[in-house]
Amino acid sequence: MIRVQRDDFDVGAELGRLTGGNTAIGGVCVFVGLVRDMAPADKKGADKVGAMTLEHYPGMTERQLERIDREAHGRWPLEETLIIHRHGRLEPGDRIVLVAAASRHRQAAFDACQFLIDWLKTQAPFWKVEETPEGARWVESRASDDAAAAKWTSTERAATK
Amino acid sequence: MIRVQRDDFDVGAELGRLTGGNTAIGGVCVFVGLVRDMAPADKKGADKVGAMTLEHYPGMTERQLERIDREAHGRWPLEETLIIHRHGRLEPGDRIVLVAAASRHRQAAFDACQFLIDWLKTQAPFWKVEETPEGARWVESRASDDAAAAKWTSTERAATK
Amino acid sequence: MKVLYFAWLREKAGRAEEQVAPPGTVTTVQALIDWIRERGGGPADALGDMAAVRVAVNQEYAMLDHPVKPGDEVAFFPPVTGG
Amino acid sequence: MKVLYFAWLREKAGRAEEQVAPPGTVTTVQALIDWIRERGGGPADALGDMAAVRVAVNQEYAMLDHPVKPGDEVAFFPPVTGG
Repeated sequence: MIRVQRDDFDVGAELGRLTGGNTAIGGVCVFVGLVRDMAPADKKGADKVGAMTLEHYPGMTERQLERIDREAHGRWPLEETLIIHRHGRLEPGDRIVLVAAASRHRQAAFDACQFLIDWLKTQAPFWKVEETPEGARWVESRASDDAAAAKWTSTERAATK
Repeated sequence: MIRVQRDDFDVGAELGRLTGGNTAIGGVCVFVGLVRDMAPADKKGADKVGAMTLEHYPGMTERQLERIDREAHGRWPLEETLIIHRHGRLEPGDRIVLVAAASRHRQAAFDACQFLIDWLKTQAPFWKVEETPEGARWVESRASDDAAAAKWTSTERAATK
Repeated sequence: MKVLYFAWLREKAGRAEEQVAPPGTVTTVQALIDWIRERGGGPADALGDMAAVRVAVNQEYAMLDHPVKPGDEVAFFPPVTGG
Repeated sequence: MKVLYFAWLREKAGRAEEQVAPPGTVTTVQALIDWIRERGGGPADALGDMAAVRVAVNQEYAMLDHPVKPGDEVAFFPPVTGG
């Protein structure tokens, strides 16, 4: 299941709903992404430096998340999955994203969860703009995220060569 | 932090406490193990087949969990970790264990979380006895768990050879 | 044809979206980009360096040789930074 | 010396723990096991096949050649199945 929303979410309640009543589940792996404080360590107090706003592409976001979710179910024996991604203005410490994969087997839950966040990071159309002392700054994509996502396609690449 | 307890735990509240106030955290990876229903699929209703009891070795349990926790902090740049393990009688769907690792970096959170559960599974002195229609049955350890834990020692082995 | 701009491309383009009616010879993403560049203004600036731009046609990622036609929704945006 | 048994070893031994005072020649885990076996009864049955038994001395995993002395806590149990 996927959800794109402004509001915060309750991790415990979401997981309870996800796994409740399905006693075939042996484990659930969850990743929760938080807004990290990018402000210099010497800046403290109520400055609220480090807040950010997440813009997204309504319609395409849901479409890409659904696609990633389907792909995970095709690759691993999963009982349940959940992707929640927030948009709008967020402050340091706020939850941004939750991905969860529940399976009979621990390893499938871990692998699928990591796949979901790795792919979401490079495929889902979200953009972060940070509030800095020098003004708004669009966050640049990271090569490490591309590399993390690419590891999931290396087997297919090898297979088609 | 580690905890061994009979009582259930609230995943959302635990994670909130774990990451609250530390805005250096970029993500937290969590694994929650649940009691899987081992009863045949044709058995339904109030039979409560599949319940189990977790026995442990008080004192050694805490000592081994502390050791695993320290080891994770030595291997990865972690901001916070949490291990909660229940004992006593549990029914299908009940939470057994929670391991969580919070870090600036997603990959460290995932790797440490998987390390924690892999090692816990082979090092923490817990034993499951299942209630089956044929009576109590001690769960046997699985070779796959040993293999999962062994992968974390392979680099040291190679280094010392 | 509907064209969308996101993140800093939106700021550079000076608009979030626009309805465009390029000539019938514009049948690919690349041809659409060339047409927008010739037209000039903010959108031309936004698409100045395609190395940093991703394209979606009808909400699916697309390459520069992907076909476009009247009624399509074409979006330009930087590499994504969600999660 | 305190000896503990867990899980099915506890059931087979017929006890969860016992205080034992083996002779001074019992200075290793292996020697303690041999002494328990000679003594007979449930604990001897529990330690019949050490292939399925793990040992801890003072709450740390130990090998069969690990030293034991009066006052130590020695535990015997099957491979763990928690998590």
